[in-house]
Amino acid sequence: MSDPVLTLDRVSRDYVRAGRRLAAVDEVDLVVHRGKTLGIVGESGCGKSTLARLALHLVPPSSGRVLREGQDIARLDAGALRRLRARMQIVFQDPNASLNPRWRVGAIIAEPLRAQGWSRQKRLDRVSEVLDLVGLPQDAVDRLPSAFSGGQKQRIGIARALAPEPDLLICDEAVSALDASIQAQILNLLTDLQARLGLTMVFISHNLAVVRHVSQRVAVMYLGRIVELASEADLFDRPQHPYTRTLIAAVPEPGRPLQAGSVRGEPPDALAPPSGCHFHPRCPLAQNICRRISPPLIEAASGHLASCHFPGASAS
Amino acid sequence: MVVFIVLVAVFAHWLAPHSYTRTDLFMSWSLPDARYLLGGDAVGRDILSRLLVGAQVSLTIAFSVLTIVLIVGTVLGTIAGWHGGWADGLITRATDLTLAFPELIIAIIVAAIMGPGVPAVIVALSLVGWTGIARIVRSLTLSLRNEAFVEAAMAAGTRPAAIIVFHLLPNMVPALVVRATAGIGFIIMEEATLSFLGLGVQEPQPTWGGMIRDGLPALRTEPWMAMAASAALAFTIVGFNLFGDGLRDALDPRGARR
Amino acid sequence: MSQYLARRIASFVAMIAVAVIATFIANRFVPGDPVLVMLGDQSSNLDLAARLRADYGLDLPLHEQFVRYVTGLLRGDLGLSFRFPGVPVGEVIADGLRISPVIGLAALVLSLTLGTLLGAIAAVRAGSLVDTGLMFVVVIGLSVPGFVVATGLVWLLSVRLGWLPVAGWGTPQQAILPIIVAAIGPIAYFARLTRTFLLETLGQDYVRTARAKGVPERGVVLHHALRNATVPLLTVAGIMMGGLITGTIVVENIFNIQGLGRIAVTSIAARDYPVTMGIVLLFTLFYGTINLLVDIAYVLVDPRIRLAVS
Amino acid sequence: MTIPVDLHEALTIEDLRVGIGRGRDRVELLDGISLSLRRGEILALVGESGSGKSMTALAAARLLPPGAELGARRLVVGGADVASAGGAALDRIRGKSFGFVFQEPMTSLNPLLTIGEQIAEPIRLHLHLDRAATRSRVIDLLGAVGFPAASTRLDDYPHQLSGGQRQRAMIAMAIACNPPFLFADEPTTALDVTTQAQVLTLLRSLCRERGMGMLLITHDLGVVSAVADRVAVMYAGRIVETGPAAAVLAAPHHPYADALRRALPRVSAKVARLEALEGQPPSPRAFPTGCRFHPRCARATARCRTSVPALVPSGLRTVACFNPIAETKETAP
Repeated sequence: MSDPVLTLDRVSRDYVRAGRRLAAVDEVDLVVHRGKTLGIVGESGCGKSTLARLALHLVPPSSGRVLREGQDIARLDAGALRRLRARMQIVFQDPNASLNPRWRVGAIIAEPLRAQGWSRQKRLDRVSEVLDLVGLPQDAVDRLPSAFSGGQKQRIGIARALAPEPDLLICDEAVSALDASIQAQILNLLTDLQARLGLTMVFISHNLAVVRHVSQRVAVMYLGRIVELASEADLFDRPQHPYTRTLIAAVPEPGRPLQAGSVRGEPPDALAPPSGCHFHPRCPLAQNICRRISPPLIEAASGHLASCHFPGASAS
Repeated sequence: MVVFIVLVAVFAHWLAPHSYTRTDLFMSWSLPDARYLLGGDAVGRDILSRLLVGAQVSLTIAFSVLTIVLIVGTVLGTIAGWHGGWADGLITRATDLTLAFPELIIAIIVAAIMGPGVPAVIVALSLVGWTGIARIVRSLTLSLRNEAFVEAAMAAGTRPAAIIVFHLLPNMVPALVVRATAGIGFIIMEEATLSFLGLGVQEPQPTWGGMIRDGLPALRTEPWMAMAASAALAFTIVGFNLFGDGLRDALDPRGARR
Repeated sequence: MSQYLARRIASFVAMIAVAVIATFIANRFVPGDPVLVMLGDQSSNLDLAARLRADYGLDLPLHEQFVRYVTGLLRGDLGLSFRFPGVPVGEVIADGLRISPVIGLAALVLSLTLGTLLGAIAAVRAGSLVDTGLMFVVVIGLSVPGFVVATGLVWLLSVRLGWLPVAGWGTPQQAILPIIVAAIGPIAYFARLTRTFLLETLGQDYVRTARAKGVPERGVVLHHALRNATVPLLTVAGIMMGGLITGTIVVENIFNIQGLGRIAVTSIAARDYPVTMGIVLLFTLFYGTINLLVDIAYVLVDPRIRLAVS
Repeated sequence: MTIPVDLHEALTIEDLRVGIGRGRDRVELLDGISLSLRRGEILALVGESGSGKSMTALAAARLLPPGAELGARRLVVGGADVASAGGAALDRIRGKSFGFVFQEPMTSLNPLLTIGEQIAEPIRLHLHLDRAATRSRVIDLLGAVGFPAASTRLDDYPHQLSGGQRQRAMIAMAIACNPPFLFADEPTTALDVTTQAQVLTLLRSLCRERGMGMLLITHDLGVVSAVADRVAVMYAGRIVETGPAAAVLAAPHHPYADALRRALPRVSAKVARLEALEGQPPSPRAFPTGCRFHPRCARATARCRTSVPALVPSGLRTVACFNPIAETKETAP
């Protein structure tokens, strides 16, 4: 469990909406280990995309530290930060929006290399390499993104991310905009690339099945907080937090009856989160203590963290 | 149409059969004939020559104003949209305040302070026009900076200045070109209105607006000058507006339905 | 909502303040000494000069002049005319005050009703011959300045056919052409925007929902699309006032009507700055008030603003 | 013209075709779609983007955008013949004989009208109730779709509601006149997974209680299994397989349906590697000849490239394939 590539140390990010403070990410502690994939799952508005931007220092934290191999990113000077950017890259959700429609594919993929000051010849060589890597034809370089299908555009986005040889790749809903058959192609590509290149990945998605498929460890977020963190098998087969159980039960899947009975209400307004445990108004297990005290994220079973006063308890 | 107008304006002095200032009292309010193809004005100057040179005056003013507002509007709009914070507040408030005044009122104040003339027209129209460009550029900057490809560029380590120049500006060009073409028609129209009211271009420089004003009292007997200048003005503005519409449809398939 | 209105009122006040300062500057920092102009051939009469200077407050320090100007404005006193020494601006423009609002408001009503109607017809029949024809006329109306249209109409209706008087003010016949000319630009502008916004709302998902509920086409257009198109239309209705003011000033000059616009232009020529600036202030006040009313109407129409948490 | 109508029939689509453009620009989006549903039955129409599944629902509801041309041998929705109806007749059918639930509850509700007004609109148009009766019916409807304290939410505007509540309001509007049939076009795609489960459960129980037939458009096989009795799988403007939902999802006969199932990651178990279907769905401008799936199909033969396989009944299923995966005859459940 050593060699952390990325560490989040009590990281928060606030926004001000209509004069009120909104904690998009609320004191999150997280460690991402080398060569592994950490999945982050949660519903819309839970803060998972903000977490991705914090990890890459695209937005600075309001408090707390983001450490890259033990070094606080916020303390790096502009040059060091730019050099670090080469080593941490992101794949976005919407392949249409994340590629500048007026740039040719070659220039798009070479952009991070240009920012690092690579020579023209080295850029061309590297672009050709990564095109092979993601399974795109070499003649793609001279075409515009509009000439490609959604799945191919996502390959271009992956090629751009891989071009500067990063060791950390963050995928923010990277397959959510794709059709089922294309989604499987891209998921396979990502897992293959990880194995070949020894990448460390953070895979963010609202889709539980996709997160389970690619991740070794999984964190569940609810209203800016991590409520459960465990290995993929532990989390999905032995969930400790009632919210995680609710989420898993709500996923419709062929050959599995839908268990909607256990789900109550909708995620509350993030501007006015409930007191204590944010989940208590929807929780079948909620007691008085849940309304008053926010449960810490502690070990509920071996290597299995949950933020619940009654982890593992069942509703019946 | 537009090409024709621009060519006429550029070669106005060369095309004009007579000097636009030469008076010939024998030709006062003369009917169109072989010498003065469109007749003469009150002091016997060749209407055709004055019309042609008037095109040059109008377009010179229009393009000067356009250049000024494009530069000022783009720079301020980009700063407001990208920087945000107090710079945005200041610039947005300035545009709102300018827009809070009717165009002609601004022109009247400027004309009153500077005295009527070409410089006053250019200042007044620039003062009015920069807000439109600044608003568009600001909102384009705001929406573009939230585009995933701009975020991708930031993640790639591209410097902000490079992001603005290589990512934002190229994506603004179509909207700005469309706006600028439509703007020319608008500026010509405003200039003509000011000149018509006597607040714009002054004698002896010919201007369509002024020719229409001078022709108005004689409308009953000698409608040539007012009619010819009206036609030239309408032709030019319609031309630029249709050109702008065409450009918009060509550059933005989404807005093709007008 | 109250926050939204407070912001609007604040910007209205700011606008008036800027107008007051701008007109003060224009009045005081113009080239030439107004007293010398007023004196004319009596320029050697120093007593008269001193008296005029005192009447106009020009002998006071600048900040006192400003205070005097502002307090005067608050009482409705726009100062004294230069061209007619000793005559209050209010008297010079009194006739104009009776005429210009009539032209402006009549043109406003005409452009709102006719503009909406023509735009709605074009949008509902988008792509048809009616639409193409209407939009062609609209482009002409937008492109051709009011005074050009006026020139043509005067030549045709007054000179050639003799139906309407060429100029002047007082009879209903004399009012017809000026009002039409002042309204043409705004009608075209409003028709075009109505068409654009209506087409946009007609393409919205909730219009499809209305159709799926069995709402008849008339109800879809009037109740769902046009009502929703009113929201963006309102925002431009305020801006359109600028065009109406321009139109009013222009027609008064074409038809030689002694309204505010005509007086403003002759005053500029006569370097009568207090009168010019008084009129500028009045137009600004009118324009600002209309825009404030539009902002309030906006709140009434759109619940998303009305019910926004503040 | 009178058409014999089966009282239990909720939807009959026969040989539905939709195309846009003329001459060389002509594009056929739907090619001979036939479907039928009985009252109380839920049929899921599943496929990837561009397969024509939403187009099928819009065409059957006569809500196609201008420019799209529709042709059908028979189009009966909720007992009403919509193929020949036009203008006022169509307005009397929509909202009364069928309701329609759209994908985006935010944009599909009018932002300037309260949800009470919007739900009351079809009642006013079709049932001609007075004010008080309309109001109490709207309150009943809001209660039926699971609005807590319905009478206090009547005057809320859409922007004051959560995503799930908006979709509930949309459903209340669609069922306001108690129609025998409901179209639901991706009704839960814009919702979070926990809200989706609630809305799906609601839709299913409404169909059961009211004997309402429902055509559910979705891209999600999980949603199909959660609510549908039967399923129809679409690919490139054609239906390739129909049958009981559970049976088709468990063992599809058409290679495309099978590939779709295999490409899906599961939340209940982890597989080492997904069996991805290579290539991508064709554009309507360039549909392949013969079976439109043949370029991506592992079982394709020469015949698939040249001739179009018809939908052939096989037990309770129909399959349009020359080389289906299993030929076993099924027995009725």
